[in-house]
Amino acid sequence: MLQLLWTVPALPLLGFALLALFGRRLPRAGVSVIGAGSVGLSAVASGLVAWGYITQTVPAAYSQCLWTWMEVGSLKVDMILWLDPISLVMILVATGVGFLIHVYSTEYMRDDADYARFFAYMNLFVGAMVVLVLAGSLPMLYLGWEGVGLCSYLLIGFWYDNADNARAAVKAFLVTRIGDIGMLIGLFVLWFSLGTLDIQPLMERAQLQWTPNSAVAVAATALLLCGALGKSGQLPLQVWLPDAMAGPTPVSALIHAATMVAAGVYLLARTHVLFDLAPAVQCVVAVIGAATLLLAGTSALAQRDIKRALAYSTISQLGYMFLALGVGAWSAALFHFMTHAFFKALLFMAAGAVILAMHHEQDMFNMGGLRRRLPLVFWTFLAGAMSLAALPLVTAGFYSKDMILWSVLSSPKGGFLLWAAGVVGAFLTGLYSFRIVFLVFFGEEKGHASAKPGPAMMIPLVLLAVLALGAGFVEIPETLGRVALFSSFMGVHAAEASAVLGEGTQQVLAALLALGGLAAAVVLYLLRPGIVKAWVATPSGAALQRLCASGWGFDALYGMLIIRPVVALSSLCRDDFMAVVWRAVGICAEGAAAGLGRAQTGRLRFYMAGIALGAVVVLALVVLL
Amino acid sequence: MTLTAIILFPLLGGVLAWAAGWKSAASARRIALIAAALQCLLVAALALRLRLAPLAGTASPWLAELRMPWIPQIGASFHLAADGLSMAMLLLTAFLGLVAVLVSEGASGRNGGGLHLCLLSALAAVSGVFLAADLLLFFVFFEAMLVPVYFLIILWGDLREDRFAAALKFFLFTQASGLVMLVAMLVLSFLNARATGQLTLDALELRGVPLAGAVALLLPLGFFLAFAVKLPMVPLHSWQPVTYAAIPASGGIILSGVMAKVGAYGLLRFVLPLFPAASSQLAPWAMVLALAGILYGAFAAFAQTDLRRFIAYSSINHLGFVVLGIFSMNGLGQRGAFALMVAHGCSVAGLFVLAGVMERDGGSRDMARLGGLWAAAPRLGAFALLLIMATLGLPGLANFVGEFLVLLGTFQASPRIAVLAALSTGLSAAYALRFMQRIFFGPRRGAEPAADLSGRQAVAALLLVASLLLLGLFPGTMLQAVNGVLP
Amino acid sequence: MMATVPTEYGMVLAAVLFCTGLVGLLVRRNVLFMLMSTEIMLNAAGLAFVVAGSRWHEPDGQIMFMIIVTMAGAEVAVGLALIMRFYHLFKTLDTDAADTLKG
Amino acid sequence: MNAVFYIAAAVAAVSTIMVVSRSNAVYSLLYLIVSLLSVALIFFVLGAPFIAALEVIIYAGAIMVLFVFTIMMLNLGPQTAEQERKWLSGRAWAGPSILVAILMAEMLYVLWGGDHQVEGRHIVEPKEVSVALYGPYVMIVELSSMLLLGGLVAAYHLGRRVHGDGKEQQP
Repeated sequence: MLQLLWTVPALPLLGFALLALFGRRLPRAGVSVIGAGSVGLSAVASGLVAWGYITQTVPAAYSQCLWTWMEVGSLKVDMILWLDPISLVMILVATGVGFLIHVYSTEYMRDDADYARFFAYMNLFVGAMVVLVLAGSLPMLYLGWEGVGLCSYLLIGFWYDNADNARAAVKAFLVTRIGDIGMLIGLFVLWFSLGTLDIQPLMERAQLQWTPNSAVAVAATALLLCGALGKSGQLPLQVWLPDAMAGPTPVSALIHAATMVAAGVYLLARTHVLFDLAPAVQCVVAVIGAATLLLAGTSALAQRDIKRALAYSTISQLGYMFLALGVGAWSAALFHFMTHAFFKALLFMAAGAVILAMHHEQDMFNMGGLRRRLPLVFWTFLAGAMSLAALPLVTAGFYSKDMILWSVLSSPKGGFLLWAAGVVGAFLTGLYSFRIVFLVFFGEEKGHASAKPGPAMMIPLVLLAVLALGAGFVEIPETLGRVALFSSFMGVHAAEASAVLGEGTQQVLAALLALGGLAAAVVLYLLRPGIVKAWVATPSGAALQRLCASGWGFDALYGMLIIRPVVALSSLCRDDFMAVVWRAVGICAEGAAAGLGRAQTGRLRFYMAGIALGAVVVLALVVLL
Repeated sequence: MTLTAIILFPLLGGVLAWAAGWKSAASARRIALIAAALQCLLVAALALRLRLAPLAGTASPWLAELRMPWIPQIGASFHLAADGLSMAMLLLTAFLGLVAVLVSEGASGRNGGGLHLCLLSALAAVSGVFLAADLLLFFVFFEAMLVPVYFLIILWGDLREDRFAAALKFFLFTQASGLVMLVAMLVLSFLNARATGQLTLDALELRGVPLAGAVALLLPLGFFLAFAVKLPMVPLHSWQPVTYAAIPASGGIILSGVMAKVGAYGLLRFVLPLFPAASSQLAPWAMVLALAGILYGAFAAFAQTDLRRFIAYSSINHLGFVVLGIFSMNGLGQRGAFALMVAHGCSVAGLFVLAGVMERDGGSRDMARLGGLWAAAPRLGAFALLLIMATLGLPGLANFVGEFLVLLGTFQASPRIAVLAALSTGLSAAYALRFMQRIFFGPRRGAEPAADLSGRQAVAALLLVASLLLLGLFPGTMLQAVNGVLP
Repeated sequence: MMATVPTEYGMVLAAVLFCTGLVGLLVRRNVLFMLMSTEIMLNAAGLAFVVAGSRWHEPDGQIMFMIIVTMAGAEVAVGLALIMRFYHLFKTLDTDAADTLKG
Repeated sequence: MNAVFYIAAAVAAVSTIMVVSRSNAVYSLLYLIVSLLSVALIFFVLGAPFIAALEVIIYAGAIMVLFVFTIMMLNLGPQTAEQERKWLSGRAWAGPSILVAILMAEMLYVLWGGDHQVEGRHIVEPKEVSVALYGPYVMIVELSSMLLLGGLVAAYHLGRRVHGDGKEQQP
């Protein structure tokens, strides 16, 4: 079974190749079959691989070397696939959720003129993501890494005739590219420090050769972190993610749930050994995660566009994952990634169903009362929102978020302040998730919702709703009757923990705050909507609302600090100021020509005189020397 | 004998095409196409044969060579020789020659036979450059490259540009720097004769001539100047944008794809082996210059609105990486530079194919007047997208292999420069995406060309795409080709 | 019947003739006179050759003179034809009238 | 015979000066013939009789006749002579005279740089000349014939009359 590993990335890539070459000549049904089918087959293949992995007699990581990519001297970069619990979970989620999104897209994109192109990009996206997570060497990981960046660029700008979409796409690519450059430099540091770029030998050598918090360890991990920050939309590179909503909704689901943004989390989890050797950087990771989750949580509260609100919620949830990674609880981060993939895909796809029904209306304030028109969409969206808000006991989000919060509190690398930020974030999460629910599905009907979504859209929604609620039961904390399927699969064993609060206490506190968020949402957006309206009408409220809505003004800041100088410099170079030197040479030559040209009088006698003078001079030289 | 054939064959094809051009442009094109394709096969066959059976058991670094007396009075011989590096460059030359003939504007009414004669004789001259193992012979081919390009510009160039000024600028820059190189060659040969009593211009025998004082720096600088102009390196680049703007697209493929690489090839073939000590002394300065070129090209490319000038400045940006790799003075960087030469040859040729398609039937190349072209020409759009991704160094495409190795090698030599160069790839992403956005995305503006890739152009595009992908994913053969040549 | 003047005197005469011709060439504006001055100078050069040949008892000087005469013949033929053309074109023989080469 | 040389030299110098200073072309031409004849005499006393004959026949004869023809064809009237006189002002003479005087001085300086010796001269026979001419110098003879041919063709071509419409016609 494990030998099938290469088909997991190969199938979506094959689908991409077929669609790219022949997509325009295929009928829509054919495109759907190839597009969704290739990812479906890939999901099946990952399932088989997972089965093969679990039923191994001796559990061991499995690697499959495809070919040697680059070989120069001692540098040998292989195209090598590496399967271990981390990558197994990642490919299962990427292909599984990816498949559901593809199925959903067959209906969502039904009327689009560029149907084949859309599926080609989507297949490439999944393929690149699978390459990324299965990569056994960092350059190959970088290949997938940039591949998903490319696909996000293509898909965000899918409706290219609107210049804003294209601009958002470029922004996404460039912002993540900045992080990627850091990561690339990180690869160089690793290569010169450890002499290899294959991930497993890298870990082993690092443990042998690096001393904790040594300069090279800090530099290498900090540079890797740059890449992760860019891809996962963390501070200070989070600005691209809200704008990435310009793409079709299934794309948002794919980017936010199964593929792109998970890459950063995956990278940090994959290289957690290195980060363990650089506690200073880990601390930075945790602080960034905490700051991001608060900032994005507040921003999410001020959005009008349903997709932007969900986008900020993604940033916020990724903040949780980074918080977990920062305290070394990478399995908790992966667990939250998994549950988040389910409920966020669900939320986006349900939001897509709403948007489609509302004729591409995305402003939540123009929606309302849709729970009667679209009951099934409402119930599934509610399931997703509950999981996002981590309502206790019944949702998957609760278990994963609880695992993070408890590790933050109990880990020696964590601490009360980080935990407090996480808990405040939990309150905010409850508030903004149910704000969306209430604005969209409750209240009076404002727009005119049309046809209900068909089975191709609804079946993935229902499946994901089940997962969003039930996937958490693979890992249940001790206080609620210990189940540790996930962490034991990851090979992590709970360490002795000591904290200011007991585990049970902190669970109750976190749950209460999440419920508090829900309650606040009920009050503010369902029962007394006037309070918010009145507050926003005050000057300070309006200013704060504007600040939050703009994502704390990072766009303007970067526009001033980075974009403007670059544009100014480039307009300076536009007319090639260095060529002036050569132009000056030309001008000198022309001047000399003009001066000597005066001697060209056209008068024969003048020329004769010149000859005579020349004779005089030459003879004088002969005579005198 | 095969080596001579490689040089003479395209010339013969060119003359035949020219002769046929008096009857009909179409037959001239056909003959030229056949000649270019056969040239490809010829070079490929030779490469295969050399790979299978290199010269048996000699100390010679050449895989194949041909030596005949030429001008014994000054020690010049007609010495052609091929090693892995030159075979790779020959393959690139023949391949891009085929692409150039595939997309040549032969049917546009201005004597198509002559155009093909120029294209193919340029190919012959470049092939000679890559094969010459004698300095004077190298110089002759080096200068011979100018002539066809000059005529390509003034006779078949873009009528909207000042073709004569462009051709003159191109000629003056390359000619003047070439003469400096000639002087350096002769001085080197003279010094060698004084030291050993043997008059020779052979590139191998001149290695290790004892040099001292100012000459030890001036001679390599003389060579360096000629190659830096050819590449071109900032600040010797000012001929390039005007030339790229004026030259017909097919000529541009040869000029940018292959001739610019002659500069880098010359650095690798002559400057480094002939002057090892001076090279390592000059390397830091050359790297700084290269970095300046990288940044300058990136910024300037970002601000261009003219398609051709964009290509020119992005080339300056990329060739900066090549120089950076060469002067990192280690195997990683130099191999990366070599890979990048090949990759950039393919990608820039693609950009010229793109430019040729856009300008066909008088289409505009002013990016400010273009937009939304994807809807009209999706195949062209996909082709451009791939080229743009290659330009910005997407892994999986050929340029990444080169850039990665160059940066790795540079990091070994000077981490600071490597970091700055790596940061500039962000800029190259910015200008590349801006290019894509301006031409293919956004609303339509009405200045777009009417048609998508035609049959021949599509074939050329497919060839380039395939080569970029293959070299990007399986660069092994390419990197092994230079194993004996570079450290 | 031979003169025994020093070679230098012959040379001086050649120089005097040459310089007179040169003055004429520089002073005159009429192209006809300029052509005549040219003839004087050629003749002076021939004289110098013959004097030198006589000094060294060699026939070469005389051969040179014959070359010069040949050349002068050709030159005058072409020159006079040009003068005719010139006159038709400009209706004058003033060389200063023909300054279209002025830079 | 030395006296003959000096007298002929004086005549040559004076008549040459007259050539360049006359305003009437025909007068100048006559003085030029005088100058050529006196140079021919000098050739004769210097022991080059063949050359002296050539000088008279070709130079003073053939070439000067060409000049005469030209002057006749141009049909220059008295107003031309008047024009010439105007051009020959003192100022026009000043610059060239100074320049040439310097040149003359330099030439004399060079001439007197060597040793002064009067040697016996002897005649270089036409036979010697002919032997040399058709021996080592045969190439030059060929070249001269080419030159003459060229001159012939050029003169023929240039001498054709051009009409107002720019088309050429046989003379």
